[in-house]
Amino acid sequence: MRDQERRPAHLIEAVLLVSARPIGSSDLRSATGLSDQELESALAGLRERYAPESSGIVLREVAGGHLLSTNPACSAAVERFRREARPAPLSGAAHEVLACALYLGPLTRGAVSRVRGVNSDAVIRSLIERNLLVEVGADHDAPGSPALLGVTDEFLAATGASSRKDFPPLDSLVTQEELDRVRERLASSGTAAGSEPS
Amino acid sequence: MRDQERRPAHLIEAVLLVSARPIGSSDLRSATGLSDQELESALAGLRERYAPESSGIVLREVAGGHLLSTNPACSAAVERFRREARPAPLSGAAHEVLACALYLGPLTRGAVSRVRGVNSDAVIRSLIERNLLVEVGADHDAPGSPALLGVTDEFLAATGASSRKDFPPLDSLVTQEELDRVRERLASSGTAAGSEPS
Amino acid sequence: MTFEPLGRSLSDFTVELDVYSGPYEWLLALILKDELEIFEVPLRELVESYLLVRRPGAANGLERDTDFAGSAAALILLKSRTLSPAIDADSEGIEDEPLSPEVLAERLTEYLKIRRAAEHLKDRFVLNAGHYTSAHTIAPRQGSLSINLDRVSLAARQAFSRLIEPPVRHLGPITVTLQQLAGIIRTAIAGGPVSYESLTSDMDRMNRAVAFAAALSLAQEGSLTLTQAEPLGPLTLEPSR
Repeated sequence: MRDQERRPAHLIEAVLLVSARPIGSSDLRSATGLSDQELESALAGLRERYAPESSGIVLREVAGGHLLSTNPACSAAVERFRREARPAPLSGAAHEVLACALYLGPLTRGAVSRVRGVNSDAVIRSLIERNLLVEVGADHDAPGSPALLGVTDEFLAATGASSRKDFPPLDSLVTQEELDRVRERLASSGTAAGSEPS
Repeated sequence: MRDQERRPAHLIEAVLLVSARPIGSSDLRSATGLSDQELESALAGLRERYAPESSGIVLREVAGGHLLSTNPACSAAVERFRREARPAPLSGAAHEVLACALYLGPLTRGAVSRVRGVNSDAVIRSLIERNLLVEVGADHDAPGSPALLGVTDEFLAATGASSRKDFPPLDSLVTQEELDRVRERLASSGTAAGSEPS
Repeated sequence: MTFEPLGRSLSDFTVELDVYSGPYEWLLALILKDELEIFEVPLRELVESYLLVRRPGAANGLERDTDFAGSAAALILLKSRTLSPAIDADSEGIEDEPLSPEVLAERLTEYLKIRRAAEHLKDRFVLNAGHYTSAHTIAPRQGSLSINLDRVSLAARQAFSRLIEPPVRHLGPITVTLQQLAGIIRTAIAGGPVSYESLTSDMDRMNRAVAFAAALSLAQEGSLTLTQAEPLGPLTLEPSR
């Protein structure tokens, strides 16, 4: 029985229970003293044990680590227990700002506003408040060294991404056809009329 | 699969994950909406799933409730993780709350929120948990005598400061006009202590 | 006729949209205060909801229709301006120069990509919602946290210099300063035609938006004429003859 108690998967389970943040493989290894191989095979077993189909607690690979969390299928019970409503969904503007930071960042507030064509300071502030956006440095080449914004690990966890590379490339999101349509529309509208006989 | 996802045991597991304190049967019932019988049979299944022989996470019956905790057989790994885990870095919001307590404190939760312009309760809660903020008294002039918050010695230690005097004076950071505005906000929150920044 | 009635006669008109549900006049306030992006408001649905509750036979029916038409027109104008990039001269780093069609096309292309990426993100957020983490966490080792002193100073500067606008979500009746801005416009055009750009050059984003609505309402009332030689070209306000 002692052997069973010390099974690699148990050590990992115990460590995962006490963290609300994703734990990277190297931290798991050094806490449990497991080898790479032991860790991998134990994690494979745990992925099954804590799969959404078979458990109210699920094992996720997010933000570069492993994290236990509740199964969304059970979220209503959790929210009732905590007497907490689910946080309000983000606005379209907030998604756009996050997309800027994810794909074009780190970038300044001014750069976000320039891309979106509207002042985005209020949205940025609320995203920083929600821990989805963070100041990661400063643009020292610009006057006043404005802060540079990037997405956080919480953002990765909230989108179920294991890393920034987990998102489709920006160019793949828009088809050439769509881009052509934009140009056409622009040409036929008054704005670009000067360059294009209508 | 939907049925399986909603299996009584899953709901209970999820709720147990988000509580660090034992949950009584009646609270479990009201959160999950399960009947007495369903609850009992689901708990019997979970006792097996989370038995010390078979899991690093164990289900315990303590203080009249149900609680998940780490298997004592895994405590060495948990302890190593605790020693090695780097604490989560503080967010921008957390820095602002600490700055409020440092420069304007002791002050109430309401006063912090008023100065920052956003509700800061969640940030304050996590800073208290992290031992960086502490309740140092109560504002007896305000209705309900809300607690007054100040920074801890741990905070000073974490910044490498030997005392508050190591921080730049407030008037070197903001203009008189800005300072007046902040004082106005403090005054309107009815905090006697906060209205006299030290 | 004054500007009082704008919105007031519509005080019982509530809307149910994906992005907002509640009184129409609060919706206007939220948009004007930048709390809600005009981009997200489906104007067509808005018009449809109004048509459902329209009361042509009521005593103030005409007034209601006029108010709604006026405010909806202002929203459409605002939305069209939002769609055209780089109009916000008052925000840092945003130039106010006219853009060449090539640059404009490039910007719109970039924006379109971001817009698509945002939609993708939205789906991912929805798909991943409802994951709550463990509450059984252990406190990290004492003394291992390091806080940067400069970062605290910076945070103090940010927290104490922030201009805080009163929250509008709890507002009862809205207090948009249409009337005040109408007064400013009346005074400005008393001496002759004025361009919208010069009139609003010193104003912040919100005041510009309100000035827009005020100018439209004045035009609707017949107090002034709005002329725009070309689409998206300069807008001129002149006293009605």
